Amino acid sequence: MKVAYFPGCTLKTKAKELDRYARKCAEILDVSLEEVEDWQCCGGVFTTSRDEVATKLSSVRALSAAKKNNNVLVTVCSACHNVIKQTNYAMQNDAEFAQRVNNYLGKGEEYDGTTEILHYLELLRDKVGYDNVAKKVINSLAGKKVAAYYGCLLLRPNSVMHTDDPENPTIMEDLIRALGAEPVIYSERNECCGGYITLENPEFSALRSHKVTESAYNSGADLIVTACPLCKYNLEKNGSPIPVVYFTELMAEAFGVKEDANA
Amino acid sequence: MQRIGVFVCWCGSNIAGTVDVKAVAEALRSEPGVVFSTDYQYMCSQAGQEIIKEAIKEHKLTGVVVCSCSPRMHEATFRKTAQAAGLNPYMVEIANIREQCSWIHKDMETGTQKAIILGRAAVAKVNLNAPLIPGQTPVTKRALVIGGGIAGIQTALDIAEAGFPVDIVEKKPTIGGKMAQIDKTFPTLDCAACILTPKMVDVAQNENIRIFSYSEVQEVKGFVGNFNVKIKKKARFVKEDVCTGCGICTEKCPQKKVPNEFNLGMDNRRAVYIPFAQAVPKVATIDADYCTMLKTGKCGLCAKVCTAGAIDYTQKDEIIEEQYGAIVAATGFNPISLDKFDEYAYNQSKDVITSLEFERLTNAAGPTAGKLLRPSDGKHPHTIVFVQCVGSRCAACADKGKEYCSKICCMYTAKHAMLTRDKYPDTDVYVFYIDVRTPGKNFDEFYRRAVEEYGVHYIKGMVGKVSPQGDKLMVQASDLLANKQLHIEADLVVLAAAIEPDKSARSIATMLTASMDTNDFFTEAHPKLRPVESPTAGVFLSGTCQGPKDIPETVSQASAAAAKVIGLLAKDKLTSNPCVAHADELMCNGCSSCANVCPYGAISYIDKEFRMPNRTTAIRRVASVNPAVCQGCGACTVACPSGAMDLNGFESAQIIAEVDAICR
Amino acid sequence: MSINSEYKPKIVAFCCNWCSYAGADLAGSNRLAYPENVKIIRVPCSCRVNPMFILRAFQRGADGVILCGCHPGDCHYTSGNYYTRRRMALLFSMLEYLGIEKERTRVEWVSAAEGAKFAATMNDFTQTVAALGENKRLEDLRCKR
Amino acid sequence: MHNKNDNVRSEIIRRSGVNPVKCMRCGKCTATCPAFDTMEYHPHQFVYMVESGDIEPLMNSNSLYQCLTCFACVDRCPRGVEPAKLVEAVRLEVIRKQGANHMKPDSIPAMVEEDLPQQAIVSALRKYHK
Repeated sequence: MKVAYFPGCTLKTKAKELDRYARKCAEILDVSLEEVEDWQCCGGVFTTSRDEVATKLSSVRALSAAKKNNNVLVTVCSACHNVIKQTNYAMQNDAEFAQRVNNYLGKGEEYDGTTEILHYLELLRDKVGYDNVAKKVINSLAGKKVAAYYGCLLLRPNSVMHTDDPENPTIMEDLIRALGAEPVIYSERNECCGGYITLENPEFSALRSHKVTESAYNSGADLIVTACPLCKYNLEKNGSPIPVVYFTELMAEAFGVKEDANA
Repeated sequence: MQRIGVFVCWCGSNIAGTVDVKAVAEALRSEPGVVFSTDYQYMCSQAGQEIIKEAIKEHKLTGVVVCSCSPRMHEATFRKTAQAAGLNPYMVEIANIREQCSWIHKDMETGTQKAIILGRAAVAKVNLNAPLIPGQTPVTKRALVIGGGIAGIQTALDIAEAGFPVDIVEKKPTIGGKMAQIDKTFPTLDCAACILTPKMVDVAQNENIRIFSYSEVQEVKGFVGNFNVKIKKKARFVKEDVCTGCGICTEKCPQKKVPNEFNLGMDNRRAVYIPFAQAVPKVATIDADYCTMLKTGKCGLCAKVCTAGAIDYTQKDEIIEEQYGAIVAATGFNPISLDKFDEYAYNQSKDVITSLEFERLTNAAGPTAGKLLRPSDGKHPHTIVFVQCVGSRCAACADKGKEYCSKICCMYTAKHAMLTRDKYPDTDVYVFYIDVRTPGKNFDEFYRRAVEEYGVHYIKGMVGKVSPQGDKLMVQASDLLANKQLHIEADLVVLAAAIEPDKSARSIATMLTASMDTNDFFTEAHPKLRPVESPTAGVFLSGTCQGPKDIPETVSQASAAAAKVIGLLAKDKLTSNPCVAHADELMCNGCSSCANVCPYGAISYIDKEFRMPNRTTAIRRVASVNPAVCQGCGACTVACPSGAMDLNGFESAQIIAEVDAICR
Repeated sequence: MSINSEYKPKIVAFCCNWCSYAGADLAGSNRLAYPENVKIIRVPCSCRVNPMFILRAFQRGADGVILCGCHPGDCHYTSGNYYTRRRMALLFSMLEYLGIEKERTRVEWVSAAEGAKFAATMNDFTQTVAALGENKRLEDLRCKR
Repeated sequence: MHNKNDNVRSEIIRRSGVNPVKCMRCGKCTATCPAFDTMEYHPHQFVYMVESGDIEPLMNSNSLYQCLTCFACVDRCPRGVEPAKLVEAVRLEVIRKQGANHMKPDSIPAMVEEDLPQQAIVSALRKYHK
């Protein structure tokens, strides 16, 4: 299976493990991730205003580029996924906005909103299948209690994202189960870590992150997995009592391709 | 050619004030077909009616035009007058020269001119009128009530009391419905079972009532007065007439792990069960999904212990066919599923419950014998949070909740909060509300008592998230009046889930050709003036299947529906409105266009033999309108591509004649 | 009839018996005036109105035809006004194609309680039609007396 | 309600695509907001104040920069009002004015720690800077 792949800027610098293991695991699962040429930063957050056009062009270009690869665009960073998916939704549902965007793109490059945008987790669930993921497990993670941390961007707004039930998601838990580990359900898994507010109000984001890690820890988790570099940063920086890793790292470990040394 | 009489009414000065009635009478005298024309002060008076009667006889009138007030006012009066003089009542037409003319125009010249034109149109129409004779159909003097909750029970009792036989079809093994699950009723706080179960016994003992429990309506054919219904009596593997309801089988059955639906799955029952002690009929039922004997052929313990010999593992579903004159839908409601509202953690914690579950937890016959204990650990909760409007008034989420107000939640939540504080004064009770809606007799007083006398904390705001943490539930909520976000450590959270019509209602509505709204509530024939009738003749509505209702309202509506049924069954023959559609068989090509638009299913097709040239015959499929079912809307007349369909009293030719008369 | 300041268009209004006719009655009992050139024809339901009737009216010299029924969802016969809405959408677009100004035809929902709306609608419709002048295109001059 | 803010109000409503009249004042947005404690005006107040045209206090409030854009209020609102989009629309009204950027690129290096992901800086700039 060939799909277009949008890594995003953080994955090229601070979140290399998220990217590297995503690629390695995809190889094992016979998915070929074709990196979009000349991709640009998604912008980090989606501006909900209908009159913000320029900031959404990079996402539209990435969506458009996926045409070469079965019209499927895969992201692995939650933030990129959120931005690109919301942009795609706006292109499909707001004709005025779509018109303005296409005016920027120039003749012949118009984008019609038909690309399917999938998060790596959705790719695993809906295209590869968790049964097939389970078949590739070499080192079963049996006995490990893993807390999935969704944060906000992967799930909300649900009317656009449709990733999973935003109040009781299972997409990461099902992956954890497929890898042989035991998922831990805790109430803060879909609440915000503080996000970019860490830049100007670190105390506040520390408060939010504490709530999350405490909730996971108290529910008996050994480990937190996430799909978002900023979530990982916030949780770790604010003293998570348990390790926080990317879900791709957990997969790599189960597939036996995780490198021991710290990358 | 008709012989038409024109009668122009002055209506005192109401008409004569702005219309020169004499000029109108004079002008209409020269219209085609008119042989007599006159005017009088009050045509509707005794003397006025005499004038009409005498003119009919003296001038051998075949048609009458009365220029007077709206036909909605006195059409029936003048039809009776004509009938008394031996004229077919449908030969009368009214020209509305009061509401449509004299009352809205000030100028005599203008008014008179318009009145003449309106009269002219009526004369043109009468020229094409034909005598109509209302059809008559016999009435089967038996009623069917679908649903055996308090609505169905009350309707059946009232109909039976009037002397007519009634059958109740209930899909569960017992009648009683939701009210049987409720602990106490607001605002009087009498015990629901104490007022319901005697009624259930009355039903069982009433000679006019038959109960088909564990049964479903499978097919409905026919029309008002003459419904033919197939009822499926599901196999309960117990002979109903032999079982004594002693309950030994339900104690001995080894299959103990069946979720007890009567207690909403909060405890277990056996595979053979009687839903509750006061069940009617008090007969055991074997749950085929769990019975070891039925699944594997090994066990048979219940048959061994049954001294009456009532167990029959070979029982099959049975189809009963019966005739009814009237059908009452009383299919009731259910709380909605809360799967999509997991911000309240209903699926994540046993201690987040619905209000109906709360009823069972406080009911002496419930899983905790009436002690308020947490489902998770059986401990007494000290802080309880009630959340109102869970899924009600939810416009953003058609797939999640309901746009309407469920109406009963404010009151039962006040009841729950009050009873909790009454029985367990050491418990803190919070109620989060958007609005408290208490229109009803003694309702607001009741709610205020909960606040003022029982110390329930009512907070204007909503709960945003419930987080299970250890054995506590962290409730994050808003207090809008204080402009605060609250964090309450609760032991139990009770959700006032929206209510929705029972899922079976839609298929029943389809069978009855009764219409439903977008929420699957049955629609009334008229929302104000005919609230217990469905638009389909002979089908009546009782209880929450028509919209959210509390018990007193349900019972009133149930009795009202019964009164309508009694009124129908008391007739020996039904006289139908003769202004119905009819098909010209020679023109009809059997295309089904008419049947497709008919909202009542009044049109069927028959094969008819037609004489063809050279003494041959041919059989063609042609439309046939059942005049007892047709309501005379005329949708079919326009849909018919060949112009074969027409409507009595509003024939195309008549309307065209009116158009021509107006445009002349 | 020539177009002058006294020009009064001929208007035929079809009203359903249950809502709009009752609405017209209410306009009358509240003495809410509307032009005398509006003449009402009572039909059981707006869905009884055959497009043929409307063509007939234009052929016979009507200048405007308005069709009033119960509000969507309130039809006495459950769904009649939905049929009306669809049928008239088709008819009106055909009339427009034939060169009949679309302002000459109208469908309005008037409930039994909306006497004021009935009068206002008729006033507005008459004004609109009057501004268009006489209907010449569909009138069959052979029908003229 | 006709006051001098009518233009701003209609611009905010147009830009956000939010119709504040749909609000039934249940307060679920405020109940759900993780940034409640740091805010002067809370989500339900944003909705009400935009509805009534009382927008100036919002524009002068630091609450504009406390919203995490976590969309919890958007998802949980029973009426589909989407308060987060209103917050953003009001914020844009402020930072689109010349020199009114809430965060200046020059001030960023001081805030940045070594392992802070780019994502945080990009997002913050996108939200606070024009």
